[in-house]
Amino acid sequence: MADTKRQAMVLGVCLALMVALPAIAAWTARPDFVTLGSQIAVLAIAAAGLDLLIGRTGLPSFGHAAWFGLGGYAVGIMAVHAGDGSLPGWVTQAWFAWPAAVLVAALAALVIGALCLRTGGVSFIMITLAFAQMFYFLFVALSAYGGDDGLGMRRRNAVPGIGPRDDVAFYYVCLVALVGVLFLLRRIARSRFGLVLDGIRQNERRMMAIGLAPYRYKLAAFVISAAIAGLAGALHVNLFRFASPDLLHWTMSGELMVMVVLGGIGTVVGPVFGAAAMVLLHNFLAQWTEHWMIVMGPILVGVVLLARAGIWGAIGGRR
Amino acid sequence: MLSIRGLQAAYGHSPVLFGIDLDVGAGEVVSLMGRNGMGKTTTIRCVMGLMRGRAGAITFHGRDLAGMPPHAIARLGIGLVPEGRLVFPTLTVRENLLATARPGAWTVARIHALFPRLAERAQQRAATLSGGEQQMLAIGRALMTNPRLLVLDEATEGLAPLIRAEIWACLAALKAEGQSILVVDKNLAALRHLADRMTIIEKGRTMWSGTPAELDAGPDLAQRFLGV
Amino acid sequence: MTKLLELRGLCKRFGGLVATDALDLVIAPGEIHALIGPNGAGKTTVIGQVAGELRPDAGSIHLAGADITRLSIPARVRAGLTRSFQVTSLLPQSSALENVAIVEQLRQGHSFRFWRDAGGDPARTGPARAMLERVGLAARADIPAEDLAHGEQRQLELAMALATQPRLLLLDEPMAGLGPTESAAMTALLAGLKGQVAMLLVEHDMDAVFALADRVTVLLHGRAIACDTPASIRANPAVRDAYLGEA
Amino acid sequence: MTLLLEQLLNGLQYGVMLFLMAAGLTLVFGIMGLINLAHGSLYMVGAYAAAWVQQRTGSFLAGLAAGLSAAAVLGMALEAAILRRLYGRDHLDQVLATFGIILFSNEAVAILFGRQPMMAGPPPWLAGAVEIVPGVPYPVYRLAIIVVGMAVAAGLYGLIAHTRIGMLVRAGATHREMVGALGVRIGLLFTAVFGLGALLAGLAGALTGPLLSVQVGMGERILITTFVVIVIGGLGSVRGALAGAMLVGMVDTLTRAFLPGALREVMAASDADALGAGLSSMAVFILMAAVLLWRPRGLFPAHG
Repeated sequence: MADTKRQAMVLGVCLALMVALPAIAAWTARPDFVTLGSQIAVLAIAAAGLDLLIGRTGLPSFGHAAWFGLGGYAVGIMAVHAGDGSLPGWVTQAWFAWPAAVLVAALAALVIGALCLRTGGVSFIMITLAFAQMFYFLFVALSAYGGDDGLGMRRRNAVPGIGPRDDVAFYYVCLVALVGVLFLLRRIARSRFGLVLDGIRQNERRMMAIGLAPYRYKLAAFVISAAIAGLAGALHVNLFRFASPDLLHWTMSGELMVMVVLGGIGTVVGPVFGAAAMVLLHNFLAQWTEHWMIVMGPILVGVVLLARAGIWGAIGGRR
Repeated sequence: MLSIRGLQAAYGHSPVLFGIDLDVGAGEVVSLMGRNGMGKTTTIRCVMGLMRGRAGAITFHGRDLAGMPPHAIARLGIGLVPEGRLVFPTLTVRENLLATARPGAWTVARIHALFPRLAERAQQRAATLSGGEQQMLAIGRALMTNPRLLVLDEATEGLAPLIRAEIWACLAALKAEGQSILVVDKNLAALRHLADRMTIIEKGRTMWSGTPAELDAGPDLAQRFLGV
Repeated sequence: MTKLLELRGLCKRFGGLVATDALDLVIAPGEIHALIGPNGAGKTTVIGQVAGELRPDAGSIHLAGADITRLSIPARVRAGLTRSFQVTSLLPQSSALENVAIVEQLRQGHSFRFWRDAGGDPARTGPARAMLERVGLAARADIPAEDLAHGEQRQLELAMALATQPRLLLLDEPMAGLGPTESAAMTALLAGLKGQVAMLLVEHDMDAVFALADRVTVLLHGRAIACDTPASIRANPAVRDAYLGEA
Repeated sequence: MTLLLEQLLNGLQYGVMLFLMAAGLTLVFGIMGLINLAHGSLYMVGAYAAAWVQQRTGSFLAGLAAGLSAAAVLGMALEAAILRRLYGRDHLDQVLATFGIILFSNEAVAILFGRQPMMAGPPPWLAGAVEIVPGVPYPVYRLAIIVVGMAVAAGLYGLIAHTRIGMLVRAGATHREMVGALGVRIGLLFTAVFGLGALLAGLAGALTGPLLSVQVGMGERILITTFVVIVIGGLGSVRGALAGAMLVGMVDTLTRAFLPGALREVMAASDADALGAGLSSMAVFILMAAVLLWRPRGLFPAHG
C-alpha cells in the first residue's frame, strides 16, 4: 500500500531526528541518548526483519530471539577465540565477523525452518518458540562461553576509521545498517519474491492452485528474516560488549513480535516505530517503577483488542 | 408461528437475499423450494441466527429474532436439521442424540422406534454411518431438542430412493402428530403429498406461495422455477 | 478418440461414506465435459482428487497418458491442469490485475528474484491486462479483489485459472451465486473458450450445462449412472429420478 | 538397576505434571481454537496461592484448595474479561494478548510476593520415603503426585467419554456452530472448559510447590515444555497429550540422569558433564524435531 503524505513527512522528520541525535545528546549533556538510539536502531533491524515473516508471509514466528542471539554469540565467541589465539585476529574485524554472524543465523534457521514449516498455524507458533528455547538452554549450559553469566567482549569489532570506544560513530554504523536493511526489505516487498510472499499470506491454497510450491518460498523468507536478526544480534552484542542467554530468551522473541504489531504489521518501516516505542516506554516507565511490565502487559492487551493498525497505521490515519 | 418479512442478506459484498417472505403456522408443513443457489440455505441460516440479515424481520411466536444468538433461537423451539447433515462424527449415535437434547416428549427410545436403524447402530461412531443413516441421525438429533418447529434443509438430497422414501414417511408421521415443519427440498412429487403450503424462491426473492393444488393449477410454475 | 484426462477406477471413502465409487471417466482434448448430480453425490470430491487436494484410496488419474495420481497440486498445474473454486478464492487485498499478474509470474519461472521492482513489470502486467480484457474486467484492473462485485470475482477467478494456460480446466460451480444476466455472460465466456481448452465442469445451472457441454456424466453416490450427450441425458429417466426422486 | 527404577518413576511423575498442563491447554485449543500462553501464569498462580496459604495455615490441604480455586477463579475471570474476545481472532492476536497477560501476572506476583523463591515442603503425612521394592526407597510425596495425576487422567477420561459436558466438548471440536444452533449456550460451555483447564493448571502448580521452588517465571518454563508435549502428541487431542507428556517426561528425566554418565565413558569428566547438561536440556526438543520429521501432525492428530 502506498504511504500517505503524512507518513512520508513523519518519516522524514524521524530520519532527521535520528541523524541529529548525537548533536542533541551533546547539547543536552545526555550521552545516554546515543546508546538509547543505538539500541532502538538495533532492535528495529530485528523487528523489521521479523515483519517480513509475520506481516508479509503470514508466518507468526515466536522464536526470533534465537537468530538474534546466535548472531550475537557468533561475534562474541569469535572474539573469545581471537583473544586466546585459537583463531586469527582478523575474525574480530567487522567485515568478517558481521557477515559470519549473519551466516550462522541463516544456516541455523535453514535447518530449524525446514522443520518448523512442515506444520502451520498454531503448531508453527509453538514449535518456533520451543526451538528457540532449545538454543537458550544450550547457551545456558555452555559454561565454556559463560553459561548463565554471559560472555563479555573486550572491544567492539573493528570498523575501519572508527575508534573502538567511539559510541557516536557506532551509533551511525547502526543507523546506516538500519536504513540499509529497510531499503533491502522495501525492495524485497516489491520484488517478484515479495509478491509471492504476499500471495501466500493472503491465500496459500489459491497460490498452490495456480502452480506455486510454497514451501521453498516460506523457507527463504524464514532464512532471510533470521539473517537480518543475526546482523541485529551482532550489532547488539557490539553495542553492549556483552552476550548473554537473555538474548535468546523467549521474552525477547515476544518483545520483537510486540514491536512488529505495535509499529504496524506488514508495513516495512512500522516496526521501527514499534521498537522505538518499546525502548522509550521501557526507559520512561523504568524511571518510575522497576515493575514496568505491569504497565506494559495491559498496554499490549489493549493494542491487540483495540488498535490493530499500529503506530504506523495511526500516523497514516488508518485504524 | 414463524414469520419472515422482506428478509435481505449478503455474504460480504455479494447480496444473496433480496426479499424473502415466508410463514409457517402451528401444525403446518411448509416447503421452501427453489433451485440450488437461490438462497434457501441462507434463509435458514438467517432464521437460526447463524447469519445476520441486512433488512427485514423474522419473528417466532411473536418474538423478534433479530440479534438473538443461535442457542437462544434454538431454545425458543426451533430444531435444525442442517444441510450436509453435520452429525458429530467422533460421537456415537447415542451420544449424538443425547448431547444437545432438551427435556420433552422425545426420548432415545422414541427416536429408535422412528428409525430402527439408529437403534442397531447406537454404539457406533457417527462417522461410520452411511449418508442415509447420518440423515436420520440428524433428524433424530433435532427432534431430541423437542422443537415446536422442525427445520429440514435438503434432508433427502443425494440419498438412495429407498432411504428417501423412509425419510418422507417419517416426516408424514411427524405431521400426523401435529409437528410443525419447514422443509427445504426440491422433491416436488413427495412434497405435493406432504406440504400444506409451498413457497418458491428464485434469485433470493420469494416468487410464489400457495398450496400444492394451486401449484398444479399452473403447471408452468413448476417448470419455470424448479425444472431440471 | 484421444484421451486428455482419464480416471480409472477412482475410489474415495470418508469414514462410512463412499464419496467416489470405482469411477471411470474420459475427457477428450478440447471437450467440455459436465459432471452433474445432486448435492452429496461426490462431485466436489472428484474435482478435489483430480486437482490433487485429495488422495484417492484406489484407482489412478492420467493426464495426456501420464499417471499424475501422486503428483502435487503445483506440479499438476505445471502439467496443464488447473482448477477454479466453488467458493471464490482470490488474493483479497491485491488488485484484480495483481491477482492475474501473479499467475503470469509463476508461469514464467521461479520467483527467487529479490531486487527488481515487479509491480509494474510489463512482462507480468502485459499478459495479465490482456487476460482481464478477455474476461471483461479491464476497467476494474486496479480495484482490490475484495471490493469487486460477486460476479466480477467469479470472472477474476476464471481469469486466474486461464492465465495458467491449462490444457484442462476444472470448474467447480462457476455460476454459483450469479444472477441470470451474469450467468449468461459467464456461459458465453466459457463457450468462447470451447475447443481451445478442455473443461471438466461441475454445475447446477442446467441451462449452462446444456448450453456448454459436449458430454455429461451424472454422478450418484459417487458412481457414474449415465454418461452421454446432453440431449440423451435430458431424456434419461434414471437421471430425472436421481434429481427428483420420482421413484 | 535401582537407579533406573527410581528415574523411571521420576520420569513418570514429571510426565503426570506435564499432562495436567497439556490437557487443559489442548482442550481449550481443541474446542475454542485459542492458543493461551497465560496457561503458565495459571500454573504459577496455583503454586503461589498454595504455598502462601500453606505457610500461613500450616495445612497442606488448605493450600491445595487455595491453589485450585485461585487458578480456576482467575482463569474464568480472564476468559470472561479478555480471552473470549479473542476466539474468532487470528492466532497472532491471541499470542500477543496472552503474552501481555503473562507480563502483567509475572510482575503482579513479583510485587505481591517478591522475587525470592517461596518454599513449601510436603505435609508430614506425605513426607519421607517408602521402599517400593526392597532396597529402593522412593519419596512418598512423588508417589502421591503420580497417583493423583493418574486419578485425574482417569477422571478426565470419564468426564470426556461419559458425561454430557464431555459429549459437547467433543461435538464442539468438530462442528462448533452446530452445537450452538441446537440450543447449547456455547459461551457457558467455553467458560466451563476454560475453568477446567485452569483448575488442572492450578493443581499442577500447587503440587509442584513442595518439589521445586515457587518463583516468578516458573509458568513459562513448564509452558514451553508443554508446547513440546502438545506438538508431539497432536494438537487438540487429550490422548495425544497423555502420550506426549509421558514421552517427554521420560526422555527429559532419563537423559538428565544418564547422559552425562554415559558421556564420561568416552571423554573427560568435565567435558562430559558440560556436554551432557547441554544435550539433555535439548533432548526433548530433539525428540520434537524427530516427531515432526516422521509425523508433522503429531502422534495422535485430532479429527477434523
